[in-house]
Amino acid sequence: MIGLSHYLIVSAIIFSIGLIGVLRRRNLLMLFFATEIMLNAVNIAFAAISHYYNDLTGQMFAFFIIAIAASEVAVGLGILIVLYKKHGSLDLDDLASMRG
Amino acid sequence: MFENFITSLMTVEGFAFYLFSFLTIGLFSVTVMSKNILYSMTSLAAAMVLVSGFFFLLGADFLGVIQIIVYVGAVIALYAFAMMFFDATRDIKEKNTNSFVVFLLGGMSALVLVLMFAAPIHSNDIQALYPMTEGVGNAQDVGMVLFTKYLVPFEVAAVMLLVAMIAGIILAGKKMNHSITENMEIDNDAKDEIMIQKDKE
Amino acid sequence: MENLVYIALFAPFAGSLFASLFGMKEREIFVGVVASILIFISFLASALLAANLYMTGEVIHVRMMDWIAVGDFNVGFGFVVDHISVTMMSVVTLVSTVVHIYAIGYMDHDRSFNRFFSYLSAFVFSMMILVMSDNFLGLFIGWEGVGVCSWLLVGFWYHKEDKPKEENPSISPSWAANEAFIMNRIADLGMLIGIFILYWNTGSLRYDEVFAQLPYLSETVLAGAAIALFIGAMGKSAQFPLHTWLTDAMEGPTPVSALIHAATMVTAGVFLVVRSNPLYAMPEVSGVSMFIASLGTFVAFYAASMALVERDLKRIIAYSTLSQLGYMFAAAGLGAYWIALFHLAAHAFFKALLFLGGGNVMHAMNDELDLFKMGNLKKEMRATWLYMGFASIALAGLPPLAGFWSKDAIIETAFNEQTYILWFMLVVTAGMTAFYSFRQVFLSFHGEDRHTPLGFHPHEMYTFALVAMFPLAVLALITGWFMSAYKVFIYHIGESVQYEMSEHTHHLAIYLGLLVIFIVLASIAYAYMKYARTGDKAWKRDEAKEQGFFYKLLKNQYYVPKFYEEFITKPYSMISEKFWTGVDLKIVDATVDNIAKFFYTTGDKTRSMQTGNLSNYLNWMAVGGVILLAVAAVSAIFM
Amino acid sequence: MENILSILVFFPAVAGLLGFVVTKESIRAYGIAVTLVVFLLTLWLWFSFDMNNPGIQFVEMIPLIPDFGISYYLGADGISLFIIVMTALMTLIGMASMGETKNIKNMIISLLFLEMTMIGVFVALDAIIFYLFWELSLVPMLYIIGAWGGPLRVYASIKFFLYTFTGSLLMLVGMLFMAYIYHNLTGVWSFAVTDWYALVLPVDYQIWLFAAFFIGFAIKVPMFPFHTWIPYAHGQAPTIGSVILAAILLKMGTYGFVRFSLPLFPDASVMAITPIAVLSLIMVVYTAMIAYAQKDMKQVIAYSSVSHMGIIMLGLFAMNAEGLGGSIFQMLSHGIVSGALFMLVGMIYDRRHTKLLSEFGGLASVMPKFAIIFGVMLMASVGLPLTIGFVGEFLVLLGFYKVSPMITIIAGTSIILGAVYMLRVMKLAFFGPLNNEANQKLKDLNARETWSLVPLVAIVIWLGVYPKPVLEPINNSVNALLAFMDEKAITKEAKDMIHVSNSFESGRPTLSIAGGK
Repeated sequence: MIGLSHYLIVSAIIFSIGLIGVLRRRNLLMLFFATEIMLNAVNIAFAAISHYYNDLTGQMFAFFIIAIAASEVAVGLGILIVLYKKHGSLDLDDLASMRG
Repeated sequence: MFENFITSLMTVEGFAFYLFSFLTIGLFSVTVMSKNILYSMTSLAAAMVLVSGFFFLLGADFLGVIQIIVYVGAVIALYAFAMMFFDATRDIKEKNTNSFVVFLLGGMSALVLVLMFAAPIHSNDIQALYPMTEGVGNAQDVGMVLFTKYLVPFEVAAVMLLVAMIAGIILAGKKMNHSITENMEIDNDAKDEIMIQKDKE
Repeated sequence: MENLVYIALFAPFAGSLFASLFGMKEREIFVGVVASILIFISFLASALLAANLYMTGEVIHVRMMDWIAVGDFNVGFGFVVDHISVTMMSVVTLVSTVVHIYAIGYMDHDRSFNRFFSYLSAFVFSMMILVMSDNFLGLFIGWEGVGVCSWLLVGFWYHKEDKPKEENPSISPSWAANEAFIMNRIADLGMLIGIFILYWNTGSLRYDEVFAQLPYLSETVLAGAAIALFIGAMGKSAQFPLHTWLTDAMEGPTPVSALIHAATMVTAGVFLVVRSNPLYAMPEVSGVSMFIASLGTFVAFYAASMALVERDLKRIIAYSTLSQLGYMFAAAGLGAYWIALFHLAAHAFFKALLFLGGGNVMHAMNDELDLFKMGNLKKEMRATWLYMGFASIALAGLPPLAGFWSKDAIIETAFNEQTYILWFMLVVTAGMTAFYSFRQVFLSFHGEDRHTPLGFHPHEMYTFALVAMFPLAVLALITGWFMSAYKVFIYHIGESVQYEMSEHTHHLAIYLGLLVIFIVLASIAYAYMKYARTGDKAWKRDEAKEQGFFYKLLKNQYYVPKFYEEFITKPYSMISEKFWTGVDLKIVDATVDNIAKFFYTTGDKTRSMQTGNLSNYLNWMAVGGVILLAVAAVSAIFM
Repeated sequence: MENILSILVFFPAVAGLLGFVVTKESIRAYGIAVTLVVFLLTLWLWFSFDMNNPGIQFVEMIPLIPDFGISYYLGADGISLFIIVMTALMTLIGMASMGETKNIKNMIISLLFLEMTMIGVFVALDAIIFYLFWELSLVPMLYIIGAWGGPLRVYASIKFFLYTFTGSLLMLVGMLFMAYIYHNLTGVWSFAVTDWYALVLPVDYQIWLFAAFFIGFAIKVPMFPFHTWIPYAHGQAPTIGSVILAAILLKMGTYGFVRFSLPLFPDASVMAITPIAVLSLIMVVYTAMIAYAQKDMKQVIAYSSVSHMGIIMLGLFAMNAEGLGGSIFQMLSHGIVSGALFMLVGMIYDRRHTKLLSEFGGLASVMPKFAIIFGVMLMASVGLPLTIGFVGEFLVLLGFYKVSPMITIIAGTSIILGAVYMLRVMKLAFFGPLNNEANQKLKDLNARETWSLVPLVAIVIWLGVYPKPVLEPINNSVNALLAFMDEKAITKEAKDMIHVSNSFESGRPTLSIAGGK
């Protein structure tokens, strides 16, 4: 029977796929995709916990995460556009102006 | 371990769970691995739909719907526009970082997380803060809690979305009147000078 | 009587202050005269006090003001005029008066004439404090004050530059002054420890209170205090290990040598031992007293041996002082404190006379002191010749003069105490003393006239200086006769000072005396044969003998100064240099700077992490995340 | 007047502020006037000080942050009285003897601020106020060394600042922990030292707290391993900076020991006697030897002041009235003597612009007044009886002899080694022929220099001959402190090590070291 740990394992795997995406991608847009994946993984975990503990707070969190993710994407893409106009490319290596 | 895997496959929701999880993992890895931005975006959208499948499986139907509408609908749509904006037809040239480091890190974190979650959860009597009431639809339940206990966060989220919207518009809206892709060849700074002279005349 | 004590004490101080007013001005005769008069007043006061004490026998005890009062420690400036201090006071002030008057003549060509008198009077003031104080701390004030004044006076001609050791064994006046001061400080540390021992065990430092407590103290405490105080005495009276500074102190002007390094300062050590005679007379401390006696005898012999070959006039007299000090310590060590004190007084007179005579010779031969360059000076300097001859006879110890009575008594004490080795050494030293003192007289005044070919034309000293020396000659003659009267006078102070020869020695006294006189006369005759003859049998300097082992050994003072140089001064400066460059800069300072550098370099290295490239940051973030996860997992397992 | 101590602390600061409006020409006169007023105020303080009350007087208490127990709490007792007077005196004389320095206005103003912080440290009885002034005193000194110093001044000032600052941070941690314990035991917050006095701590707490305070004070003293900032600070500081640094700033460290470490942690202090004695021995002998190897005149005096501080540290841990009283008196004597010596070196530096001993020789014949004053100061520094230097050194060695004779004998060598390096300086600089032609036309001390040194010479001789007026209040307070420590000590060996002088035992006033609260 599918237990809570199954769901958590699945969300862990998805989360680490997102992580790999974040680390691997050079293109900023693809980076956004990866973050989306990670957020989804967390949502799954929240939903699973809320289901198995019969408690709505999990879902509440999931809702607010979705809200945040939406606004984050909006603002993120806005910034991306400005970046693109300025640098002409979305590649991370060219955007290394904030050097230490 | 293997036989109860088979038996759970027999049950409907067990099968659905494994189907969904297998598909989402596959699709998500496609978004992460693919060279072509189009493929990755579409696989992302598909995977998100399947994630909403999970929600339905877990009885969080309202959440599933929201997932589809907001996430898949809005977010992916935004990405689509954005992709269009960045002429994503060109294959993204990837200076792939030493993938060994990436996979090592990703793999390590996956391994640790899995091990942690795999361990038997010995939760001692965590009692639910807002217990789900039986016999009533999930949406009504969520609505009850959302608009009583979580009202303030809800309003704050609303304001946040508004701010995000305005920010998105302003950031993207600047200098909408000329298109980047046409005169890509002129150096960007030169463009700015031209613009400045134009404004002055 | 109170104000007589203060007059005796503060008259020299007033003289010194008065002279210091003109310190930087040109020579003023009246400064010298005023200073001498004030010293003379102090002498008169001391003589009156002595007479009063002789008549009434009541000791005057004056407490001027309290000085340091912390916790249980309460010490003040108190002055006592008892038999011991009054003897010292009169000896010191008398010799100082003579020396002051003499110095007016001697220093008349010196540019900083006034400054000299201020230092000399300050010296006499410190000596008076040392002698008159009623507690050990007051003694210590005088002790250090005398040390500083000797530093000032020995280094008086500070403008002379350092000469290599071969040319001038004491390098330069300022070097000699520093050596004297530092060596005295080494001994003063011993004295300080003695004072601490006495304070913590008796609760006070006043003589009467300390000596009253002595019977109740443990043996180790008594021995410790005795040894510590004797170390102080050793430094000041230049006994064996700390003696090299005395001969180098001859760099100072001759009146200084006469006053400080013959009569007063160097005898301070003997005074200390005599002053604390109850301590040294204790049975528990007999070992220390025996050590003092044997050290004294050794120093007497040791100094006399070095004087045999010395060419420098003043250094010979310095060695003879050292030798006579050895005698005094021998007497004090054997318990005959009053004989030591009496010899101290007698010695002060004829040794000062000898030194002043030497001063005349030095003045006449414009500062040339090498005996080999003099000879037959008696025809130009008849008076000085008489004075020095007379003083040498007293020094050698022939009957009518003072030297015989006091020195013979010491030799008798050595015999009486059955310490026959000491007795024998003292007798031999008496012979050697006679030989080297008359060698000096014959070499400079008799024999071939070696100085005229070298272009010296000596002239006699000013008459008033010679007249000033006359009282010393008289005293050198008559002091011996008052020995028994003095014995009665000094016995009043307490029975620990008293010392009587046993019946047995009384019978042999005459033979002992004759034996010593015979040896002395034999040595004088031998010296005459060797140095005083003229014509073909005149003394000629033969280089070969000078290369002899013993001659060179004695010439280099048994290589003790070289030993100090090689094994103390050089290693000290080398170690301190090593400490500074090695330890301080390289180790302690370097550690501090390295700690600072460590933070700087780590900061510098981590700077490379800030590449500005987003993915690097993400990687680092991921690494951090993984580590935290691992830690969480591990701690979850263990908790 | 009622709150004399606050006036004493804040008058120089306010005057410093007003200094900005004073014109450049008359700033020197203004500075001297202000420091003179402060000095007169301290004399008035000494005059109205009740000699036989060992407790704390002139107490002022205004709660600043009541719920944390931090209050503006000032007071002075026999121990701190004379250090305050000396602070005012040395600042006045230092300023009076200052030659023409560039932008003198800033110098005068920073000096006045420095004076405020220094007096603040010695009057503060609240740990936080003490800490505040302790840190503040670093800033003007950093500025003085950094702006007017020699070639390496920036390195020296930063090293000085950071070194002392890190030490005092540890001290702050100790203070906070102490307040925390006080809060646990009494339930109320308080940083007032007199409240802390009433606290009897278990021995291991005492050890840790003692260590924390020790680091802060040891760097300031400076004790052996932490002393390497002093040669740089003195080497690069201008004359006035060196004078104030040597005369007063070093005393803060030892004062801290007397005010905090000894009364608060008696048992830990007794346990610390041997390690500190060993450290002080190293300080005394090691730095005396280094002073002998120095080529630069000012470095010799810098290292000599470390050696003297070693003697003071020894006296502090002698645990008897003689040793403690001696070490407090030695603080005053070292302040005056080393202050004067630095001024003298400064004066010869103004003339020849070099401090190397090899450059000098035979100065006595061309500058007799200078040589005489240097001679007097040399004798005081070497500890000649009837000078101020002897009283302190003698009492310290006397006091520590009771603790351990062996260590005292080794520490006693300080009078020999002291004589060795000081006489070497005297011989190299003043005696010998005048062959360096630059020295031939040197002028002797002018009126300003002479009249700034003469008071110091007078004090050196006066306090050497008649130290009673200064020693008496010190004696009372030290006896009270030792009686208090003896009563408060828990461990047995602490009880019999602390030796309360029996003259105090008999006439024991009510033990009110806290004095009039």
